[in-house]
Amino acid sequence: MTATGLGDNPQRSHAGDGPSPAEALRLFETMVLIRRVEERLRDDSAAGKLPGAVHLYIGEEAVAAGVCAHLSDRDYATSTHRGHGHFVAKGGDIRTMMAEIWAKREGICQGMGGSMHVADISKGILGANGIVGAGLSIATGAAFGARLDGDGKVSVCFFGDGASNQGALMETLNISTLWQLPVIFVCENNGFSEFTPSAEVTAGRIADRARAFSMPAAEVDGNDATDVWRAAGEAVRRAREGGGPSFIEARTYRIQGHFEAESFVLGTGRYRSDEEIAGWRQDNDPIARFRSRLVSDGTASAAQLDRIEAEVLDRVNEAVAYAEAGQPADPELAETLMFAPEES
Amino acid sequence: MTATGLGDNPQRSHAGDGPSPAEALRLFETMVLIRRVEERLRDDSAAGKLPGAVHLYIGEEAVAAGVCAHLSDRDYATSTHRGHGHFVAKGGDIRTMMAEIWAKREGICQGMGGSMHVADISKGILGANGIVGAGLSIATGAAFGARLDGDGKVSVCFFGDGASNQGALMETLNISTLWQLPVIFVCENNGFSEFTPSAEVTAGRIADRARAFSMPAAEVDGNDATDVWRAAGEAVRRAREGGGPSFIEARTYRIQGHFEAESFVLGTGRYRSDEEIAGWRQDNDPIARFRSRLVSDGTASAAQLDRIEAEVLDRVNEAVAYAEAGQPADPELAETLMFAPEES
Amino acid sequence: MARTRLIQAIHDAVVEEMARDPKVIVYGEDVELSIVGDLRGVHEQFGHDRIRNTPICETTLTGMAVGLASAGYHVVVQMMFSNFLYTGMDAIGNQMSKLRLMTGGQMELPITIIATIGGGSANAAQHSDTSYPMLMNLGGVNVAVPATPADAKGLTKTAIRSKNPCFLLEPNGRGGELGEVPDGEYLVPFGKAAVRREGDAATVVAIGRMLKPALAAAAALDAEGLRVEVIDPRTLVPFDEDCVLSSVAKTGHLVVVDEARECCSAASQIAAVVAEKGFSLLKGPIRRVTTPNVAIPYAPNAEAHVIPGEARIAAAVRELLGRTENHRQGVPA
Amino acid sequence: MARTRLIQAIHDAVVEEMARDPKVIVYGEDVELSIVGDLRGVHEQFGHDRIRNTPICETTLTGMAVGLASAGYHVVVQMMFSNFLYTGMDAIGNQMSKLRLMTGGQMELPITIIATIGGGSANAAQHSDTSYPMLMNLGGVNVAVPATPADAKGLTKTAIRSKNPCFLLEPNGRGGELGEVPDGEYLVPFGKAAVRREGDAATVVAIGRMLKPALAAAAALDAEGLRVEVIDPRTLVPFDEDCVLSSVAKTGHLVVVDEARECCSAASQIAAVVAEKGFSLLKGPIRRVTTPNVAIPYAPNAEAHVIPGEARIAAAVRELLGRTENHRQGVPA
Ligand SMILES: Cc1ncc(C[n+]2csc(CCOP(=O)(O)OP(=O)(O)O)c2C)c(N)n1
Ligand SMILES: Cc1ncc(C[n+]2csc(CCOP(=O)(O)OP(=O)(O)O)c2C)c(N)n1
Ligand SMILES: [Mg+2]
Ligand SMILES: [Mg+2]
Repeated sequence: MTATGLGDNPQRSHAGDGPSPAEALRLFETMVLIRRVEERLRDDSAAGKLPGAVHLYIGEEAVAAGVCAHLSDRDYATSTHRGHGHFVAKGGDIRTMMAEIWAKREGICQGMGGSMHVADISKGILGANGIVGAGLSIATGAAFGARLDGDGKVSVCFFGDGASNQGALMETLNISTLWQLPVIFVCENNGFSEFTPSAEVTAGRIADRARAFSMPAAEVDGNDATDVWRAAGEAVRRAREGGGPSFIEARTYRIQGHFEAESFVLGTGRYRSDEEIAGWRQDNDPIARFRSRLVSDGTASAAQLDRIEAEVLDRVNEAVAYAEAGQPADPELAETLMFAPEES
Repeated sequence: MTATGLGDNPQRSHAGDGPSPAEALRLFETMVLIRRVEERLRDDSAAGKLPGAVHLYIGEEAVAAGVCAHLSDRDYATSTHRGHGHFVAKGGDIRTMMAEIWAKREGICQGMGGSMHVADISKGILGANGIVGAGLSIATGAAFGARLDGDGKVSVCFFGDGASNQGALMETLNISTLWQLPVIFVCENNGFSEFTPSAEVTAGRIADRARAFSMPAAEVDGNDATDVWRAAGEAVRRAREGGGPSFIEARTYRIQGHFEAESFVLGTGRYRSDEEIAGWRQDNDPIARFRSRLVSDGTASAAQLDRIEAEVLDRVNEAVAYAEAGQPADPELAETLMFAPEES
Repeated sequence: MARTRLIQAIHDAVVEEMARDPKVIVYGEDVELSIVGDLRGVHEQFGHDRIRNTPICETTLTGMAVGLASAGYHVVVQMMFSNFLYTGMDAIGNQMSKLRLMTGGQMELPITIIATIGGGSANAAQHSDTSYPMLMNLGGVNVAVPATPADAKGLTKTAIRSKNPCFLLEPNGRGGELGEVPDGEYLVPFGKAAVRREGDAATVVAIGRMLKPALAAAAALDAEGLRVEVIDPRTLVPFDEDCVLSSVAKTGHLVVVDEARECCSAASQIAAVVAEKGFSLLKGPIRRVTTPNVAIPYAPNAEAHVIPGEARIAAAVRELLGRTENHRQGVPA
Repeated sequence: MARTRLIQAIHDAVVEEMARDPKVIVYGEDVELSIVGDLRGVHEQFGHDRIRNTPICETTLTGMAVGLASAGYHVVVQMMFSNFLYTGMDAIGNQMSKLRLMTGGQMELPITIIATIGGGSANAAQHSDTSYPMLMNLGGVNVAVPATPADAKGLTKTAIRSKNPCFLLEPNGRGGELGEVPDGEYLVPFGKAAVRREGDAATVVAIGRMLKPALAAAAALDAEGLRVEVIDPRTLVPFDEDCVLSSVAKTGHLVVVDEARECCSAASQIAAVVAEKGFSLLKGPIRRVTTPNVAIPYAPNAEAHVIPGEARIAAAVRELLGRTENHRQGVPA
């Protein structure tokens, strides 16, 4: 874990129960679904089939999956430029997501947003966002709405270690504490902001920033799906019960480059070693770890899990076929879609 | 201290020596000078003689005086909308400051800035500032310059409890820690942001925000000049020696309204009781407290201190006379002064 | 009809809309007692869930509005001085003006942001900007600039009922001015200018705080035999091009008065629209009377020098029509 | 002369200025390896005190520049995409553009901010803005918009030697384009436009990324017998009014091509200046070819539709000169 620059072992957030077998299988399926989506996007991007940049979530799947397992469509989530995983885990449709990234009319945003901005408001997915840190205040605002509604909804903000240096973090920690808003701050500490190692630009322990507001803050192994699941479960429960905001720092690692054009852009530039990446890939893959635990503790057989993986791959292939067959975006849409039609 | 919303007694920052007798007398003089300046501005504002709004520092003098006692003209300081005290304590000339507030050509900013923007770059006074929290990054940038110069200069940022909720605070705590910048963050917690009590808008202990970065942070009685002086001395020494940034939260109380038009603006609106103000004025006046300590510990006689007070009052009267006799600002100056002339 | 102060008109509009729609939520720094004064006392009627003081953190205030609006509320944010829009600019420039398109029309963002614009009170450069050009260029937000209490009320109500981000920019220092406000439900539509004075010699478009000196200039010019038509656009986005173009069709001359700095001002925008769509109507150059490209100085004499006033407006019209000041003196007042 | 990429030209300018003046300090997010690529490797030459990766905190990056400049340094901040200027807008709008006047001329603020502008790369709305109108309206900052590698170098060097805040806005997606850059010390003055192509039928002012399609349109129109003059303003603040006005004196027609959104765009500003100072020179309306008032869409076809390109520019010129497309087909290519 040295690459995260945080050194010591994350403390366990909670000793409570893990997911039930059914929940565990859903968690596994979600992680695999994200992985297959991202691998396909990686390949299609390399093949030049996607118009814009894609920022992939490979290796970080346990975070989105473990947190969103506790959410329903009524709950809100804000995401980042690296947002496919959150979209998928929060229940977004991978066909319309793929169509969006392919810039098609059938895209969830009609091709107007693209990879960095997949959103499905009907599912509470308030959007991937191209502005680092922007989700913090949006999630807090949605949490304010949830509190006003008073019906136990919660709002989750996913953001990176890099984003945690935006002052918006402190501002939203402050206001959500004061107003006891049902918001869960999930910092995905994947070791890097673009090509800069976290330790170079992030002082102290990120979770301490929340503790300064006496906000409950857990530091978890973000590659351990169960660990994330537990910490998130506790935070979501607290928020639903009116107990206010919580903070989770999930320590993980970005396996892919910052974005898929990275090696082209970087040329000979280097900011981490191939061994470091290989180490994480081999020893700390969140899906492999979870899979072997499921098998070893008897939750599922290898064959069962293979079947899930195969099904998931079919769904991804189908989604890509759907996207590929879609219509090009309406080029004139922007001129009519900027403003919502007013009543009367 | 209930009005600050922070409840418990501030902890003493350091048990080291207090100021020498000569230093103590200068401290006293500075505080009295600020008080007389502010009282005169209060009266001239009430009499309708000043064009713009004035935000007064009465009751908070020990903070500026105690901190700036450790600074020389080479050091930098940024200030707030409530900036006369910092200007005076940092060695600014009260004649040109008064002329500025009177909108005169002789003003330190030629009448272009006014009360909220008094600045004297030659004295390292980088300016009072009308944007709450803006000084945080400016002071940090100046500290970066000081570190590059490598000659032991420091930079002080004065800001309010209200400003401590601007995200810029966390951003500058982070970067100054990472880069070990010689900056001292001085939070003047005077209990209010405009008409809002601090506790309503400020969660947790403000100094804890710095502690989250392992930054040395002291909470001092801001109405005890010696206490402030000690904590600032330690912080300035650390910064000069390359020990990086420090944080001081000075708890004090704003005796005057947010600005001098407050009672006109507020009408019947109330956000604190007259008794609360009277209590602070009577029992906790930083000047009265310091004065009686000077007399009781034999540093000075009452007559000596009276003489200082009388001299100071003369200087203030003289400064106002200077301002009043000044020329109106050049109305066309703005059109020529926006850009510095380029070389060649 | 009742004579009402401008800030009271905004207050009444907000109170009426809060009463009409429980989804209207108001917040801002110190908004309960409120230095600006437009929302004073509203919290006593509606309580802290509906209107609330916030910490000082403009970045979050504008950003939260996006989230709260996404959650189905109509958000009213009082930002005090429009200079603080710079501080909260991220969510304005990158989020609320863009997200509806970016989500393919999924998001509705009923957000009303209230702030004051303009100088004239010796508040100096950091409290005196007229910042609508920056907002107008974003493409995704409406901008209203009421100049009278009636419009302040009617435009505020329209903004709060809108499904889109709207900026309601109050004229700084004019909050106490009185004007007739129609009784009962009163809405002013966006995109409809008001002809404040009719005339045929020249068209003067005067924005927000500039209406008052423009009307004074028109009165002075009237005494010289020049009848100018004074148009108050009331909203800059959407903008009533037809009203201005048909006035220019009548007068052949256009002066645009704008307190914003000259470069990329609303005045420049309006001039460009007329130079493009109304060129054949013009008998002479389009004159803009604006604040020069400077920070607003503190000293009242310097401030008065840079902010357009009656004299500069009248001079621009005279110059356009080939009249000299001497000429003026020849006319009995 | 050497054929050089645009980002390399900026790189060379920064390196030369850093070598010349030890007070030049560079910082920015991820600036050492640098996604934009213009400053890649500079840290190897100058070390971490002179060029340094910062945390992601635009508010502080622009604000620190004010403090560091006050401490006697020339600060170069690389902000990547100009959309992030919104995030760091407070110190731009409230501090660096105002403090020199506000301190009565005491402060000198030698700050150069580098960012990319414009779309065309399917980066979608939050990475494609052309945000100079907002900067131009501030009144206190210079704005340079190099369109060629030579200008990129020469304007960057001038910016870094300036005593005032300067924005150096690189054309997004054009960093790899090659052009001749004069050897040795090469500075391009601010406020001097370049006539990129001479002609007498119409004046086309094309800003930044728009130069390329404007030149392509000019070539196409040439084949139809229309010689248009293409002007590259190079800096928008200061702006070379004389160059444009004397061209319009020759051609009588003006088209302004601007990738910024139409409302309060640089195009509107230039149109307003000419409608005011060059009205008598005009034989017809001033046409602006701009991005409509929309957020930039992601889909490349939709993006191409809203961003001005060769076809729209050529059509605007033809329309202005009363030529039809049919007319064009009559002309042998
Ligand atoms: C306001 C803003 N500043 C800078 C960027 C450029 N940028 C995009 S992603 C990124 C790094 C983000 O790091 P982190 O938050 O850790 O997320 P990660 O990419 O590691 O998932 C940066 C600097 C941006 N998109 N928005
Ligand atoms: C960015 C910004 N937001 C809001 C304001 C309006 N305002 C001026 S002073 C003030 C309260 C500041 O409180 P604090 O920082 O505690 O300083 P104090 O007045 O108590 O000295 C506010 C909200 C401002 N000037 N700038
Ligand atoms: Mg990261
Ligand atoms: Mg305070």
